[in-house]
Amino acid sequence: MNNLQQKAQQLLESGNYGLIVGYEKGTSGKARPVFIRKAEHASKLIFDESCDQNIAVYLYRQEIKHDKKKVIVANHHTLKSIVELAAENQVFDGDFMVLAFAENGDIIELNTFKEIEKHVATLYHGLTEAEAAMMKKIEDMSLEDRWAFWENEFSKCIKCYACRASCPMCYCPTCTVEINQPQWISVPSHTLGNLEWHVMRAMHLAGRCVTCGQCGKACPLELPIQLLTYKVALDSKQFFDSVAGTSICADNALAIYKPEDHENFIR
Amino acid sequence: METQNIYLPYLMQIDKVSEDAPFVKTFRLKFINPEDEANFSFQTGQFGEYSVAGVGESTFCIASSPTRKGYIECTFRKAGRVTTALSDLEEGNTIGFRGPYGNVFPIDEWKGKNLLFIAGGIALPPMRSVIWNCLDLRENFKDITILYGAKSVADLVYKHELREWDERPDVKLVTTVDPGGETHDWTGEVGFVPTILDKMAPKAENTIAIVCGPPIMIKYTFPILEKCGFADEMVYTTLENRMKCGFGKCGRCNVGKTYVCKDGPVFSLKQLKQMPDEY
Amino acid sequence: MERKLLTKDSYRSLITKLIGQNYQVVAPVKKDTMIDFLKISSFDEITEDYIVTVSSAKTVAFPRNEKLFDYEKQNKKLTQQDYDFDSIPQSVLIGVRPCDAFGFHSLSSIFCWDSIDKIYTTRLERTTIIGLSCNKADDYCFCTSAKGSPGSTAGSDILLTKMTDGNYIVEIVTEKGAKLVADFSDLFTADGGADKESLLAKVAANFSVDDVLAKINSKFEDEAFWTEQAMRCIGCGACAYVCPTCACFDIQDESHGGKGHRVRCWDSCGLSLFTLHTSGHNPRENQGQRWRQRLMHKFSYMPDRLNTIGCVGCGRCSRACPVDMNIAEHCMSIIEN
Amino acid sequence: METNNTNSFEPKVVAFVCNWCTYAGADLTGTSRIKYATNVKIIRFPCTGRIDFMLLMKAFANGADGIIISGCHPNDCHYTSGNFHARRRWMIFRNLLDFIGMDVNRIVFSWVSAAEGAKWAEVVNESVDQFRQLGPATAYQKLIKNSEFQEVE
Repeated sequence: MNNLQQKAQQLLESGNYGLIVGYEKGTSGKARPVFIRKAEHASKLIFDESCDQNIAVYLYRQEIKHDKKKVIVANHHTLKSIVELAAENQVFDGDFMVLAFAENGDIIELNTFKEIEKHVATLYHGLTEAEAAMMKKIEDMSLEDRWAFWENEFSKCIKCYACRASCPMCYCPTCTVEINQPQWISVPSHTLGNLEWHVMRAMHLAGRCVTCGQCGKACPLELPIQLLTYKVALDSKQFFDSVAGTSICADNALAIYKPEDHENFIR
Repeated sequence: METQNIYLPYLMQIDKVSEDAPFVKTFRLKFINPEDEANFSFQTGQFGEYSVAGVGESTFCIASSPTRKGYIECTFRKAGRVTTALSDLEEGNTIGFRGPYGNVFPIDEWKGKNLLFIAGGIALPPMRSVIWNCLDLRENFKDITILYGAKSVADLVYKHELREWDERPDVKLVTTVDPGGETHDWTGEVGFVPTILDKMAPKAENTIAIVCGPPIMIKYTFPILEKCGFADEMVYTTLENRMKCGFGKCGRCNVGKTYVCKDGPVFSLKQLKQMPDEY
Repeated sequence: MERKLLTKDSYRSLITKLIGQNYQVVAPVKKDTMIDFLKISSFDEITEDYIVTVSSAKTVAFPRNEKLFDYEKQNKKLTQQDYDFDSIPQSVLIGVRPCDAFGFHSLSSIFCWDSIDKIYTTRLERTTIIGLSCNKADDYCFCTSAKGSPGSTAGSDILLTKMTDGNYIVEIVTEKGAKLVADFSDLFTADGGADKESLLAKVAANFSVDDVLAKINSKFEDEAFWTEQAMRCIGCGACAYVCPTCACFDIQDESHGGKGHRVRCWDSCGLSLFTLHTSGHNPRENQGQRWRQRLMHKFSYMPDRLNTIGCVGCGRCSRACPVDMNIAEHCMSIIEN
Repeated sequence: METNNTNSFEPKVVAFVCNWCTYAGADLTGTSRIKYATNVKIIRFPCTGRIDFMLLMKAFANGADGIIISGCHPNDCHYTSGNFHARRRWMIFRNLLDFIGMDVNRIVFSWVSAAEGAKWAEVVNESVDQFRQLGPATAYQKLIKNSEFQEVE
């Protein structure tokens, strides 16, 4: 039994905690979310590079939202999302404990939002090299090529909403796509409606996206839709020096303003 | 129109619009194509898909009786996208109608029996079809009693027909409104439908009860019928669930393995009790 | 079953000729990062480097958006333009895995349940399905647990099995298949008697779907069981959209000005608004109930009402699932619990 | 106007304006008898803060070739801060559209006060010229046409 499993076992045996949300080994070497309620199942827990899924999405799930004896095993994406969810009052201080990991693999217990915020400050915020390269590749294209690129990508979207469902920040009980008076976005999945859907999704994540890339990872058709939310996240940083998932204050880029905000396109 | 396309609606002209209660309207619809009218027939209890081009389709029952030929009627409350669009229409507009779908009230089996209709609120329309059907074949049945309740006096639908039934010597009509919903000149009962039913203490012998109303009314009405001695197979109701197709394909309306669109919408209490609690 | 042989060169000629004769040829194509069924205009676009495609072959008969008819509004008048059945092309669908091919059987049983959906049936009638046996499988495959096999002929009009020399064993399954072979008889040669079985992928049968069928009805009321099963499920529609047998759909109007069309498009029982009434009441209001509907539909309702299983064991839903809801595992847990 | 190939093309333009400044400004343009291009359909909003980006998407989806958005100058918002919020949103939105390959020159943003009737005429005329130069929004129109029906590609 490794540290994490031992820790989980202790927590469950202590009776102070009743549920551990973490990762287990899934099909074909993939990791997947798991819900451990019994100490004897603690050995299912894993934590390695394969555990890159953002599982903050489960924290406000109807079935466990009000369970105050829960623990979440958090990778750095999940940690940032928790901070952002805290800023938006979707999760509440003291409702859960976080098990995070130090560089050397040591388990860190984080009990309050302040502690989480402090820990998150030590993490790297920004895109990975590979992600940055993908962004650059698209930004370097001509306008026409960019349009052609996205037109091709959007034409493949089947509107399964896996991107929305897997995003911790997409917690609205009724999404704009589900509003039908008026019907903002077409229900059938044609390119035009798909484009509108993905633009809308990105816009609604402006200043809130923690660049975990979970939307792109979730897409069964592997559309690089995470780049859209990365774009709004990078712009929020560049224009407003706002990085989502760093502060538990509700001050995301589009929720506040400064009179001195500077642009160069308004006549 | 000859078509193999089961999704293609009949074109219907709105012949008459009547406002029955706040936000509730009844349309009388006539077939635009005489061939469609000639080929069309339905039985009481069935439903259809009504559509406004550019907006979509919505499911509700046919509220008129099959004994009244030449038109169909539907009653709806302005609630969602389609019913809002429908209620914006006026006489002379064209809408689409697909149907009839679903099963029927077994009125042939009810010959020689007393009938007790119990309806609440906007659930009178599905019942109205069968009430008129039975009244048009009045000699087939013994006593006919109608208990109808709504939130307030204004919410009672088909007010002129209620008056008509009230005046008929061969129908016993009891109307009731929820406490607080009465007006100063209200002469009917005041109280919830199950309470009034309890007070009426209907005789179960040789009687069929047809119940239709909001879930909460249904929930409290069944035990009272049971108390009065109604057997499960003597009690009928009609269910509704969200539907898109109307013929067992779109996958929405099933309650367990029972498809409301194909096996229903009419169910006896006996059938209902065998269905899982998923409606 | 009649067997023939098709050399790899003849296979190329066959496809090239079909395209030349204006058949719509749909085949697995590598596009960007994925392999999916697409219309091809040359043989070289085809790939055979897949276990299964991402989306299922159902799109040929049940596309994700299907225009049902057109309408035009002018003042109070409404006119409708019926579906143009002549517009459905003669198609040849190639590279279909046996699981996918069998999926059409389940799909047809839904679309032909009393009311015949002529749009679907015409599309399928005008499609000749050339299956391709599986020579490899992965951890997600479980066809052998769901009454299928990597070399099953059921559902295909012709089944090809690739031999080690690159040529194909041809099994002629239906009259439609026989007609296609007859139309191009010069390309097919006599069967060499190769052992098909040895060429097929090995898929272990970890459970029997009959056990799921026998057990699942008794689990309906066990709410805790379904809640636990669906804890991980995040409620997207990926599983249903890639499934070869999922037929649930939505009907929507699309219009520009006074003109438009009614469209049938895919929908999923996993989405929370699927059964929501206008009143706000939702018969399946939590994910456990929705997940139960998905499994019950496949393993109880369809067997009971339509005499067919709603799962062919292709494993697509599990591959597409962002949270690895592996349907085979869930089936096994139904049997075990 | 001066280019040959777009000579006959007149862009369809939608202007989303706020009630308190630009709409009043446009009114002044009219009462001052200043002439300006007739391509514009003006849609009045309570505030620029209310002009959701989805409305712009819908304008394009319904065949607009260009869009003008205009409201109160910074610090002049009737509701104090609506235009400040709007400005942030536009900064993000404009870059996002550029990222997906839409020509952001099809959207003109401006501040026009109730006293700037002449400026409104200038903004409209110059925008219409700009949209005329850009030609019809063909890329988007192709999508509109394709939304008719999609089969196996």
